[in-house]
Amino acid sequence: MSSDLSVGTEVVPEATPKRRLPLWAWGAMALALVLALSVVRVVTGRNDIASSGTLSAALALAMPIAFAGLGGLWSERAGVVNIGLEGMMVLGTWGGAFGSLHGGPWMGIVGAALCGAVGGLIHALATVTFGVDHIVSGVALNIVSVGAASYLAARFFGELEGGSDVQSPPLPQLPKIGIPGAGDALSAVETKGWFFVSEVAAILKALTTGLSVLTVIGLALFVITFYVLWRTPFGLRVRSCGESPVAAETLGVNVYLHKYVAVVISGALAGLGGGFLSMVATNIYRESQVDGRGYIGLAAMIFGNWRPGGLLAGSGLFGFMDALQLRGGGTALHGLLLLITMLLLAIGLWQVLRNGRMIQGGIAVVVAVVVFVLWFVTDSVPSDITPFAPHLTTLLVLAFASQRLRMPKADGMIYRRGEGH
Amino acid sequence: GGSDSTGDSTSAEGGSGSDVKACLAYDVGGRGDQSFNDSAAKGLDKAKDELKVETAEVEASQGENDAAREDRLNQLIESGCTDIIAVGYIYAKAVGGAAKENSDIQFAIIDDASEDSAGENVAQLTFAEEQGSYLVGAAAALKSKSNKVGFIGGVDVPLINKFQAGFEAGAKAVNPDIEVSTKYLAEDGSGFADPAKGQTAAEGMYDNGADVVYHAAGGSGSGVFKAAKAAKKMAIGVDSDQALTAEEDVRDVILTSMVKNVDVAVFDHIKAVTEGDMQSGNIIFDLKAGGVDYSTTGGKVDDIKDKLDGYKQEIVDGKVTVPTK
Amino acid sequence: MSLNPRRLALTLAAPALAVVVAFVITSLVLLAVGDPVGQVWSTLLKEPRPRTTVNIINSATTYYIAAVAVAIGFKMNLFNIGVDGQYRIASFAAAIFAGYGWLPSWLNIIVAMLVAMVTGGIWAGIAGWLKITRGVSEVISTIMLNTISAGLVGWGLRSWGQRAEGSNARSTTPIPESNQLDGFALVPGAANTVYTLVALAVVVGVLYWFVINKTRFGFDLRATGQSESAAVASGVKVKRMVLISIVLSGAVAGLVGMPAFFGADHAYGSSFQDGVGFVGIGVALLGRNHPVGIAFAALLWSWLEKASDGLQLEAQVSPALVYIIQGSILLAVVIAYEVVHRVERRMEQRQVARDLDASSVPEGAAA
Amino acid sequence: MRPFVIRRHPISTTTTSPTPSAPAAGDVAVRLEGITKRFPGVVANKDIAFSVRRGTVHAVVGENGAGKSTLMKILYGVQRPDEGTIEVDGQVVDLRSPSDAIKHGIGMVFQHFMLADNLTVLENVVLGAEKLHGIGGRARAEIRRISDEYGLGVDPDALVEDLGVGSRQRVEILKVLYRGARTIILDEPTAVLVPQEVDELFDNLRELKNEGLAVIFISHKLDEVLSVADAITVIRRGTTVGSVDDPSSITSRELAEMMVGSELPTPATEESTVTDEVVLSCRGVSLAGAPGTGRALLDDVDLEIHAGEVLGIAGVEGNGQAELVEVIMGMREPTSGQVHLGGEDISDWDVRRIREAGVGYVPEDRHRHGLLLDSPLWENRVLGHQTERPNVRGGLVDARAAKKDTERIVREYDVRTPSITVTSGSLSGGNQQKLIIGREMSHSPRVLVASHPTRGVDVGAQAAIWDQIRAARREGLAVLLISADLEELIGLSDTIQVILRGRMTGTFDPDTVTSQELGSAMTGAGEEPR
Ligand SMILES: Nc1ncnc2c1ncn2[C@@H]1O[C@H](COP(=O)(O)OP(=O)(O)OP(=O)(O)O)[C@@H](O)[C@H]1O
Ligand SMILES: Nc1ncnc2c1ncn2[C@@H]1O[C@H](COP(=O)(O)OP(=O)(O)OP(=O)(O)O)[C@@H](O)[C@H]1O
Ligand SMILES: [Mg+2]
Ligand SMILES: [Mg+2]
Repeated sequence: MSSDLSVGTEVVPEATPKRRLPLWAWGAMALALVLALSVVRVVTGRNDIASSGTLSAALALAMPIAFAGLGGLWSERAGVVNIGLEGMMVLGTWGGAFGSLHGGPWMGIVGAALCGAVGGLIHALATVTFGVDHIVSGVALNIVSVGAASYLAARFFGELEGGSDVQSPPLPQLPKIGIPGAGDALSAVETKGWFFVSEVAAILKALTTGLSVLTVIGLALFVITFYVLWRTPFGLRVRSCGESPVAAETLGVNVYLHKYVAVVISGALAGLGGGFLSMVATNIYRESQVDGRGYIGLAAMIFGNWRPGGLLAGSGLFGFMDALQLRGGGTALHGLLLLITMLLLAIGLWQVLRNGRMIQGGIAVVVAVVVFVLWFVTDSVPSDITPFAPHLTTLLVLAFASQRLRMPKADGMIYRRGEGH
Repeated sequence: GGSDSTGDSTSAEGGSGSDVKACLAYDVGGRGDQSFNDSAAKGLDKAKDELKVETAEVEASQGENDAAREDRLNQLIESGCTDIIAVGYIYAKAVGGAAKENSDIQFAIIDDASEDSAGENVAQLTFAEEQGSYLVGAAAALKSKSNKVGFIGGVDVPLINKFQAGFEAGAKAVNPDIEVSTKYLAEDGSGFADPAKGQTAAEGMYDNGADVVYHAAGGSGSGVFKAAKAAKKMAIGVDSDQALTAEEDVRDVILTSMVKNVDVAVFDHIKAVTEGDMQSGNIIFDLKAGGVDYSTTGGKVDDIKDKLDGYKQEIVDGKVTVPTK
Repeated sequence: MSLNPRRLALTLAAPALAVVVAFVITSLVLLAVGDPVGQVWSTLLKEPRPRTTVNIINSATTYYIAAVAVAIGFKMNLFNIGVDGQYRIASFAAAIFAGYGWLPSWLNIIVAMLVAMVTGGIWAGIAGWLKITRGVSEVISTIMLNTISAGLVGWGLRSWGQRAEGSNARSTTPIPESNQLDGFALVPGAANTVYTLVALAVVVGVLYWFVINKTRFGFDLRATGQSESAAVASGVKVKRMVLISIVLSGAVAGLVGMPAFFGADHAYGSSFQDGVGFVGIGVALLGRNHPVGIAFAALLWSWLEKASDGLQLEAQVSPALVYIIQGSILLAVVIAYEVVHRVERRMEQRQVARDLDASSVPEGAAA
Repeated sequence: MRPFVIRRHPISTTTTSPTPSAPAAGDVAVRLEGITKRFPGVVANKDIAFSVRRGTVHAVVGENGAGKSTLMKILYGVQRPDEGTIEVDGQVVDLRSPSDAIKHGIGMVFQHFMLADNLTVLENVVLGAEKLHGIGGRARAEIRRISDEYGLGVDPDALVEDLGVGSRQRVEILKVLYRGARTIILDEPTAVLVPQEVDELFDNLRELKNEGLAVIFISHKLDEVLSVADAITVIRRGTTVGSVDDPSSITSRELAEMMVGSELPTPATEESTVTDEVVLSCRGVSLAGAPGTGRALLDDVDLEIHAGEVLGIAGVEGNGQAELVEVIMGMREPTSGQVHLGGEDISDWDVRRIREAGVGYVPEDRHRHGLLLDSPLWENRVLGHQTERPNVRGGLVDARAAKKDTERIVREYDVRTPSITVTSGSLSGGNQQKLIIGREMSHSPRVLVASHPTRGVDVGAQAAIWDQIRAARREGLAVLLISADLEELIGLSDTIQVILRGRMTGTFDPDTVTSQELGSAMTGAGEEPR
């Protein structure tokens, strides 16, 4: 967010300029994570930590956040900070419900996207055409959207059988898909409790069975987003608007148009996130169902360093934490302390051995030891902190990672055509 | 505030009827929540039909304070209401305040019996949720094969704690070794409005071996039923007979419901008022009074009905006192 | 000097324009969905009853303080979305403290308010500290802190709260009788009273105006908000300013719950009003961060809100319509201000050029 | 008029129906007629006319603020002229946007680079021209081809962020070539380059010229202009004052006089007022660059300024001047070394304390560092002196006294404004600058740090500012003057030091030094003037 003060956010360049990690590095990290989860399971004996049930729930809880984050990605890559995601999601919940009720589940998807896009259009109008501060516009939009959805729900669902002012009747369901037969075979492996192998089976099972089509669409949209933004001329132009709109303008790029398109797409994606909540996560629209997920989506996007892969990881982390605390409560989260110990230890050793940073590495190792002791002397995380564990995690992760992040350079800046040369 | 508007109410229904105008003030959500508020609305509708009273309804908006609630009650008085029923303990202070200022108006509040709402002209309608929960707890334990059952509450507040306490006591009464896992969904009202959370929590319980889960989580409960359906296990409904009100495709997983007959309480109250009684003080709707009960729709508890009725009798007779915390 | 009446006219033009736009949008919405337009407006625009008037003033008091808290941040480009969490945790802390009643009446009240300010300030300070040391955007951190504060307060209520006999809700120990403020009977014919601590809002407003506009600190704050780079060059330590102003904002946010706490609730419990922080953002934007503007905005907001019961009873329209009106006023206002600001700037540049052309020899000719 | 001015407003005779598709060298590529452009309060261009031939490097010279950039932006379609016509290859064209200009074969390299740092070279180059060769392998090959053909040595997959200024410049040129531009505008391309890079650039330009392109080259640096240009147009105060067709017939001194005109109040050196008292000194000041770059921004800088002395710092932009100022003003702490004010070590003082101790500051970028554009003049008068009388009393801002004093500044420093309540953003640049100088002088500073005090300021205001600095110097002020304008440096300074790559590389006496000598010292080209 460049429109706000830049203190503390100066990029401290790395001693050795590190660029994007190669693909295999990501793969190795994912493998290491699975391995660590297996260790945690074996040591703690808590099978639910990475069971297919937990992972499925994590995926379902992550999707709305991922949609919102993807929306944020589009908008911020084009240089428009979008804190209005929350409002666009709210519009999407209503749109999804309205569409499903009147045209079937597929119309629900269209309705959610359309309603979100309307929110995006308003945000674009305010920020791009009128040059309103992006955060101000987003906050205002959130207030309007909550009101509009609430009013429209009262007006259109209040009279329906099974509906009320704050809730729609049950919505027709989107189909679920999966690879036939895979579920049983993988369950068989998972229940064996084999080190590592069972974890892999659990992951595969979560990814191949009982997926809502909207989940599949969402995952596909990640691939599509990556392709469009990083591999097509249009995407290049969108990104250039977020990096340096003035430069783009001097090359004949219609900056306003690209910003508009990106912000409207952003709205549509956030709307789909809302639609996911009303149509898939449950099958009714309920007031205040979004409950801050738009903001979490924004945080996930920042966590993901304004890139689709990182954003997916961020949403996944949040979904995972939420699934764990909802399903297993404090005892499940307790097992995570061990995981955190291992991660911190790994980071600490890496810092000391590879980068020679004694202090940072040392701190990480010390914290790891503290967490380990905590894990050892307690046997549950107090239920009082479980409900906000995901938020606390987000905050901590951002606190640790923020300075390594790099947002689009002109993100949040107000751009006027013909000014700024 | 003026309250003399009997002239209006008779002209409205064009019939004989009574000169009582009965009005409901809901918490956020209002009519149509398929739970608590709906149950109250049902009582009002019945009164309208059978007692021919005139009615009105208003609902609260998100995040308001006691003054706003009290103002709402006063607006109702101004629009001619003579019997005002506040649905939910959230109205306690508002009812207390409004009742003091309008001694000629009958008030009632559901789920609160505290000093805050007490008054000469206030009926405090409360329920022995722990007793009903005790019965469904017993049902759960009787039906459980895994000896694991679960309880999901919307928010960790004393009212919902009563459900949990009764449920646990009932289950333990049947099987002292039974394992009862408990989860509260959120810190704020969202715990009653987020079926996705209910579903995830219930899935966790089923995956960990529970085979019956009881929810006291309002609108989030529909997620619990979905989870039960997917896991091919059972769930217990709350407030109304959810085997009748839940979505059709999940009704078959509902073992029973802890019915809390808010409609009965509302109707009875209005009836008493139309008959000229001013009600005041705490009126407890317990098992004995038919205020709470377990439901039998679906026939899933037919085989254990005798046992359940036995427990019921013990409570009614006072042989068993169900804990509330 | 001829510029000033014009500037005033332009300043007033924006909100007026916004209200008109909101009126039109709302009417269109009503027409589109087939709700009775005439009846809605006549219900909304009816003069409020004395009791409601008192409630409007009381709510506006709360909103005013919240909006000032937000505005302190806005003045230097900080977005304190966390007022909600700050006042929640601060009200809880103050309620616990005041509940003990250790001090004599008035002293107890004042110290409880200090406790609220300190708690709110510290809670906001976390976001400030994360911003200046770790570069975490305060927008995200305050949002996360909102949820975390709800969790902590819920836990606090379970640990220290109590349940009155027969009640189904938990709350802190009510404050002693001597601490309960009865309020002023400002509105004739109303049985209820205006919060005594409406005076607090006035004090907060005056102090806000004074500090921002009259003090060196306020000058530094505004300078930082207008141009961070110019402020740095002028000797402002921006990091310190960020921390101080966000703590100040949090301290004021801590006071949000006080009028209702001492005037009506007397304890912190589940019926305590939440969401005021978000209203505060809207009100601050609407009032353009100006102490007087915010006062009008708070009254407008609260008046619309109180009109919603009437909508249900008299026009059978969902009370949520009010959110649409509030929202469209807000969006229209932020856009209108931007447009007006730009027009103003352009007009001024022209004016300066014209004045100089008329008055002087061409620049540079003297040399 | 001087004899070497060959023609005023040259009228080309070679407009014999050039085929637009294949214009030959020597044909007129671009002709501008009667171009006028007004901004609020300024006429940036007034009835400008000149033409550029193919196969030539055509230089446009003029002082800061003469209107060069504005003119080029008009030619590139970024801004639209209020009056006048543009012809490209003999056809009158209407350029509404850069795309139109690109379509007509015009490309521009801006004074301030127009590159997206976080994108690769390839992405920066193909942006907006994706239709030509796509954005993948073909584009990469094409970039390599162009790069090799003109010897630009650009790696298409490098991230722009990692490139030095010289490479960035070549990327900018590549962008233009990639689009097949036949007319290339370079707006002050050398301002940020070191000498080798300048030489390389000139080699590139000659290459382009030989290919039959028309190059418009803007610079203040006259010796550079003379070495590379085939024709020169001089702009003064927004209008063309003359053209030179044969640069070898003119010296840079003569060209400079033409640029500034006869009105130029030569900043004649007055008799010295330098005293023995050292007011400001830097001892061994170093400032490390970003880790990994391996280059210090400031390297062991020593300097001393006495009361009554103006110390001029000459150097090509980007050689550490800005950092030196930031260290002295306390915005950055030196990695090693000390800054002394009077007898005190101020290296670790903060900005406010330094300002309070009597250091006035005229920042390089008045919009970003000197003013609050949306605040009235009197608040801008307070800025930077928030702790001093008459602005404040105790912890409170004394608006009345500040306003009164602003009135005085407006009067004494001849700030042209209708009132002190208008926003500073509505004043013209020169008047903004006079306000800043007035403000800084009002607190009787012991030291004035002035960065480019007359940049973008018109001639009249420039003279006024010079007078103010001289007057203050007479009263014992020590001035650190940083300027790109060598005349200004020579005219005002008592001593001149040259800064090159963060190091002080030479000290000159302004009474004897010539611009040429300074120029070569600044570029590290050795003692031998060209
Ligand atoms: N967008 C604008 N709005 C108002 N005035 C402008 C604008 N752009 C340029 N000017 C003014 O027009 C005049 C010419 O500016 P221009 O940038 O063309 O000068 P220049 O010759 O390029 O100077 P330099 O050598 O400093 O780059 C200056 O007085 C400048 O202040
Ligand atoms: N935001 C603004 N508000 C008011 N006036 C502005 C603003 N931006 C530019 N101007 C006007 O434009 C003029 C010149 O701007 P510009 O940045 O082109 O300066 P310049 O003197 O050309 O500098 P440079 O030599 O760096 O090109 C200013 O003097 C001012 O009158
Ligand atoms: Mg220029
Ligand atoms: Mg310029």
